[in-house]
Amino acid sequence: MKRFAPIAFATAIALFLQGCAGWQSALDPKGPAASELAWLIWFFTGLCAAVWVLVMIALALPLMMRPRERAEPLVIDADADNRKLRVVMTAIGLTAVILVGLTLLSFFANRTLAAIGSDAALTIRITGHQWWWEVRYEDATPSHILTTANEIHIPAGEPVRLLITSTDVIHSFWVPSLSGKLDLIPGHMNVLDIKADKPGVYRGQCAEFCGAQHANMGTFIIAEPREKFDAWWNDQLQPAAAPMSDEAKAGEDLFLKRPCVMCHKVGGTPAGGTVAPDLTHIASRQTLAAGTLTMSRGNLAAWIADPQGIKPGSHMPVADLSGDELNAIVAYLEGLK
Amino acid sequence: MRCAVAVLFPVVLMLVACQREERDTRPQSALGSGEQPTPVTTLEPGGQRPSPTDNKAASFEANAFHLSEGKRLFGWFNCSGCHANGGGGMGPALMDEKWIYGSSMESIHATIRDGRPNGMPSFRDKIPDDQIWELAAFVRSLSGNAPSSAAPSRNDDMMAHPSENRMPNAATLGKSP
Amino acid sequence: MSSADITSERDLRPEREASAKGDITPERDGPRDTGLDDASLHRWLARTWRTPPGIIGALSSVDHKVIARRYLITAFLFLCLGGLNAVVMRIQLSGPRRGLIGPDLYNQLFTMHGVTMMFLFAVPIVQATGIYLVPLMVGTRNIAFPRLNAFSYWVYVSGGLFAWVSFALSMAPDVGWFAYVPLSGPEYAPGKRADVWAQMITYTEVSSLAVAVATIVTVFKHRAPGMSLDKIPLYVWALLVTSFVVVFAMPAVMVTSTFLILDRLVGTHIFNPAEGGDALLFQHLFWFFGHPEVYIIFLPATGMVSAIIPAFARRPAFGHLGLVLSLIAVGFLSFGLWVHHMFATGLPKLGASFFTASSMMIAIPNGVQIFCWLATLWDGRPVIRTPLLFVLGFFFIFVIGGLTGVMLASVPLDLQVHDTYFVVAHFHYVLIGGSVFPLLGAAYFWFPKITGRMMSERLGRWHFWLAMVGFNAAFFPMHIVGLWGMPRRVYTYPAELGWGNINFFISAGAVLFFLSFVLFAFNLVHSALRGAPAGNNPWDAGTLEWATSSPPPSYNFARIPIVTNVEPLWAQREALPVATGLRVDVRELVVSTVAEAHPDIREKSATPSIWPLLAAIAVGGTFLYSIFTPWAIVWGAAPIAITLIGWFWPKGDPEDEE
Amino acid sequence: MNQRPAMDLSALPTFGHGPRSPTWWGTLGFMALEGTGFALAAGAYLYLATLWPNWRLSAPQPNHWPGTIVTLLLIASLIPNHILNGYAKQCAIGPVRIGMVVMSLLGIAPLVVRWFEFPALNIYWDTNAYGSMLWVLLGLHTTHLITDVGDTIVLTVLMFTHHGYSGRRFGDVGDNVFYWDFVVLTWIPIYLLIYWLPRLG
Repeated sequence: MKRFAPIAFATAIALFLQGCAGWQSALDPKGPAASELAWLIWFFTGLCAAVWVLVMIALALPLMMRPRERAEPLVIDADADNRKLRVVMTAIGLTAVILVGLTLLSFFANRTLAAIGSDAALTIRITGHQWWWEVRYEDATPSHILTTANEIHIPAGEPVRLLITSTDVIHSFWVPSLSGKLDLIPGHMNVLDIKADKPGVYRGQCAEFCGAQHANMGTFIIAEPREKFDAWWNDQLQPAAAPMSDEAKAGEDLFLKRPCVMCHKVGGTPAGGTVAPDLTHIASRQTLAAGTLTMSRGNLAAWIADPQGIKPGSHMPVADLSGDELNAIVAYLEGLK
Repeated sequence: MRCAVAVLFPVVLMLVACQREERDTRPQSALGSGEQPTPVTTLEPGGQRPSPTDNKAASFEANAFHLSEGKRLFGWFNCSGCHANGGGGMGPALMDEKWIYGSSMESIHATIRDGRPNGMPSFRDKIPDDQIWELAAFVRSLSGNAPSSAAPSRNDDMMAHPSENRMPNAATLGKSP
Repeated sequence: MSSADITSERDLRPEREASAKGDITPERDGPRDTGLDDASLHRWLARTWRTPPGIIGALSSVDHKVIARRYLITAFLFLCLGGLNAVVMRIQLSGPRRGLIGPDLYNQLFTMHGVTMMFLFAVPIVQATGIYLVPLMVGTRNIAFPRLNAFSYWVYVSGGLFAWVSFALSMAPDVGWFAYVPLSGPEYAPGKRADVWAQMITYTEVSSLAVAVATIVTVFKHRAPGMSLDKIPLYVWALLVTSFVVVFAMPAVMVTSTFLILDRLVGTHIFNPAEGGDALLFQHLFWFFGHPEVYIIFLPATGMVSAIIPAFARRPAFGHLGLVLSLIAVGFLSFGLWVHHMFATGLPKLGASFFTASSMMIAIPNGVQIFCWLATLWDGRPVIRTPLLFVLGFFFIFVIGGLTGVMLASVPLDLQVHDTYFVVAHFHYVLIGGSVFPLLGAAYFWFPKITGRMMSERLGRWHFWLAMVGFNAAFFPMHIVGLWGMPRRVYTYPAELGWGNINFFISAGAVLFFLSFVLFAFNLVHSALRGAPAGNNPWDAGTLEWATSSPPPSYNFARIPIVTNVEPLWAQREALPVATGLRVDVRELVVSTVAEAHPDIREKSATPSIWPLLAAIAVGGTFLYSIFTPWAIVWGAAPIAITLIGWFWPKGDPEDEE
Repeated sequence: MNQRPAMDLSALPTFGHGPRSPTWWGTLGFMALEGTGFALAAGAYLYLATLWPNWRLSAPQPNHWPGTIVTLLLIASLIPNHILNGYAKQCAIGPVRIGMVVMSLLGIAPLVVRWFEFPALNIYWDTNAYGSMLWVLLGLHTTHLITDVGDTIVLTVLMFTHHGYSGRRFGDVGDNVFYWDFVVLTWIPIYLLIYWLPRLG
């Protein structure tokens, strides 16, 4: 054990250093909530490591220092036991003090977290589906309510209020570098306030087991400067771009004639399905299939041709399309900026 | 004798279970298209023709996963818009034992795929074939035709009717006690 | 032995005894052990207490040692199966986007891993150890309600088979061992997979509950004369507290799984928010069981540690009373923490803070135990043998698990690590460190008692170091990958998140850890066949199980010992005081008073019977059938009633009649 | 190990009544776990009732009369139950036989009335969660009622055979009395929950 401890520590530290640059890491905070939590994690870890080392020393000493084994088990030195009793009582007292301290610490951290979103101007409703995120920007004017999927744009440096719920099973919304997680529960509405300090792309993913494709239920929070966010928001409110090329025009026709139209919505066309992600501006997103594939012509074609190979069990069926039909639909979708 | 039962029982159980619990999400072309000439009537001169079945229909009908997928699609594709949860509205009721165009899987599949006069649209290109089979299997389960060990249970919604696995058996449906 | 020998012995004790009650016929009397010499005493008792020969005889056995052995072997097999599940999962996760297995199989694998380890390995094996050791440690001849004990084994083994046959049929539950609704509910879990979970859980918990009741009554009423509450061995205390936790926690999971199958099968709306139910109710009920479950697995292990440390530190445990009180405190507090599994569900903040405080508080009694053990080890140099090595490994690992548990108790911190690999690491440190390592130590410690042979010390040390390295290599990096954002229960992960290398390392450690168990299995088999003979008390330990031969005879003790010290064998080095006056021609044992253990009644213990097996078959068939139709309960009632009547109806044995 | 006889147990009785007997403690253990089951089911009901402000979910009130009759029958049965217990302690076979017959009949009577309780709930188990919980609570208690009445009847038959006249059997009668008390006492809170709590809302 003694031999092993240093190895474990060296490995641990090496691995830590390697991974701190993570993209979806609680140790790489990019917002006030995650910073508070990262500090809390490091503080707890340090304290716990110290306690652990002390216990290990207390364990190792008798193994190394005591000269001989006891002969008669029932002959006990009462004075020694009394001294030990004092040590044990002190240790228990210290434990209690540490625990009370940690309880208070986590209580105050909780209050700090609760204060983050008190003046949020933007409210976004996030609805979990098997296995994608519906994102709706609330607005008092009905025509300004904006619906998109999987990628959440927010203005950097401003607190944003997320109202989260689910229509099927329980999911959990978690973007580690911005905030802790919160569950999406059918029949309940939870509130999560987030704030990104700086512009950037922060990955998150579903953290509550939700069925076959729980592993591929990613999301992105894209924090942008206010003016860029406003521009994005205005773009997204527009109906879908009209197809530019002949191929894309054919693709639109096919989109409306083939299975796509049964589930998906493209604003400004008769396609109005609400049970699958809104595709009005799909080409403006960075990823496909809830963070599973990066957005590219090839990936779009692959996803449409064989969704069950990429996300087995997902609700996107294999549509029986010819190569030309597939190309046309991809061309059409690519134009939906 | 007892040995034979002891050996056979798990085997039978295994075969039944495998079929019921499999979850194939890619098209099952190995089973054939399942397409059959679908007559509007079963009346034929010279006695009744055996009803056409093949593996495809059977593999969908007895499979719990496909039935539940059919149930989901029934809601997603707004079949209730006309058939109102199976009770009937603008379109005919699906929960009784009356079938205008035949009660077999193949007939229901053909109805959804090709449409029928008086309002049932054709979904030929709009729904992939396997999903049509799933819908057909679910529609049959609405009147208690699916094995109750595979039929879907209630949804997490307001209750519209008893769940499909608690439907009275098709044979007794519609006959007053 | 011929029957003529027996009749000749009968004449030795013609003493007759008038019953205390005037109203009832005097007891038919038989020979007593009072004046018998050792050889004839052994012949009498061996004939009275033996398990009948033949297959039917073996299936009828009610000997707690026979049943415990079966339990232990079965649980070990389930451990291997669950471990294989884990290895397959780890191979799938050893690299990003690996295509070895798809989500459908993976979800069944991790569900079966959890269900197997929790319900078919951990709880049964700690209870089985108790079934073997508690009657020996309290100095009695059999467990209370021996037939109930046999019944619970059959229930357990058939429940385990039920789950694993379902798995072979691709019908295993795929909704996680916690099976949250709505995912496991009627709408989102088609087929019978979730029903298999629900009924298998309910069914195997029947067995745990039965064993718990039998253990409680054994400790309360069957203790050897003189073993007052303050002289009960710590291991027995641990099992007693555990059994109480089982009695009050397990009904919660039975209620949960019954509600679930009612929702699925007959369309109730208990968890349906659209009709007045609630999905979170499931989580409250489940974790009201689920958190105490951890302590059900952990507390017996602390008992094992409390038994092993004194034997090798060569002194009674330091702070005996403190250890007992902290066991009881942990048992109570374990019911007040369940909400810390639900911090991410968005419960009101103030309520959550209360559960932070209560979760922190349970660290205090656990700390008391750790400090008392350390203080015990601080007297002289401990004797380092394999059992103690595993206990030292327990300290190394479990303290880490306990400390990360303190981290998880903090609401805000939990929000970052909940449902990530950090939690996976935490509870494997707690459960493997806190329970499996002591169990392995216990295996080396009590193997000589069970088989009469020592386990190989050399292989034992290899096993220990392989397990230590494998375990820490597999689970320590999980803390880190969890903080890097890797959630639990994912069948794959994208390459660009940079989790590939560390997961490969984890998988390698997991394989190593699995191999350590292969070595252990080899050591078990090898030592059982070839090990050095052990003698009665190879470790010179102080509790009563070491007073009898190894392996113990069917009747445990030729004469019931009298207890004067918490370590009776250390206090009475020359000769153990014993009680006499029990009949040897029937299965008589001593019933004593609850607090002082004054001998009170000479009661007859039940004889072997095939009916518990038949009852288990009837109950099992009913449960199996009930995943298809609720009418199973009605049709199953008749065979259950018949087998139970067969079980309890007197057969004319003297044991039944008096 | 050497042994030194130090105590003679031959004068001890061979059976005991009440807390002296292990069976009594076993019965108590099963009562504890079943009681926990009742408490959790009741807790689940109260949880849902407090969660939804419009609890009873516009269902009609249950008709309490069959339930009230069952309650009165059960409470009344406690008197002969404890008289029987006294005879069992005295090992008086004649009165015990009569008492067991009486208790069997007093067990069957509430079971018959119980049959009419289910329709008197005025709701089905699959109508909504309120109906589900009512059926669950009533079903849970009915299961206990049926098993205990079955147990009582079997024991009654046993007491009339030649096996009946033994100390162990009288102990069994005592435990049966004990368990019947449990079945009666658990019914009272469930009765209040099913029939009187909805009247408050």
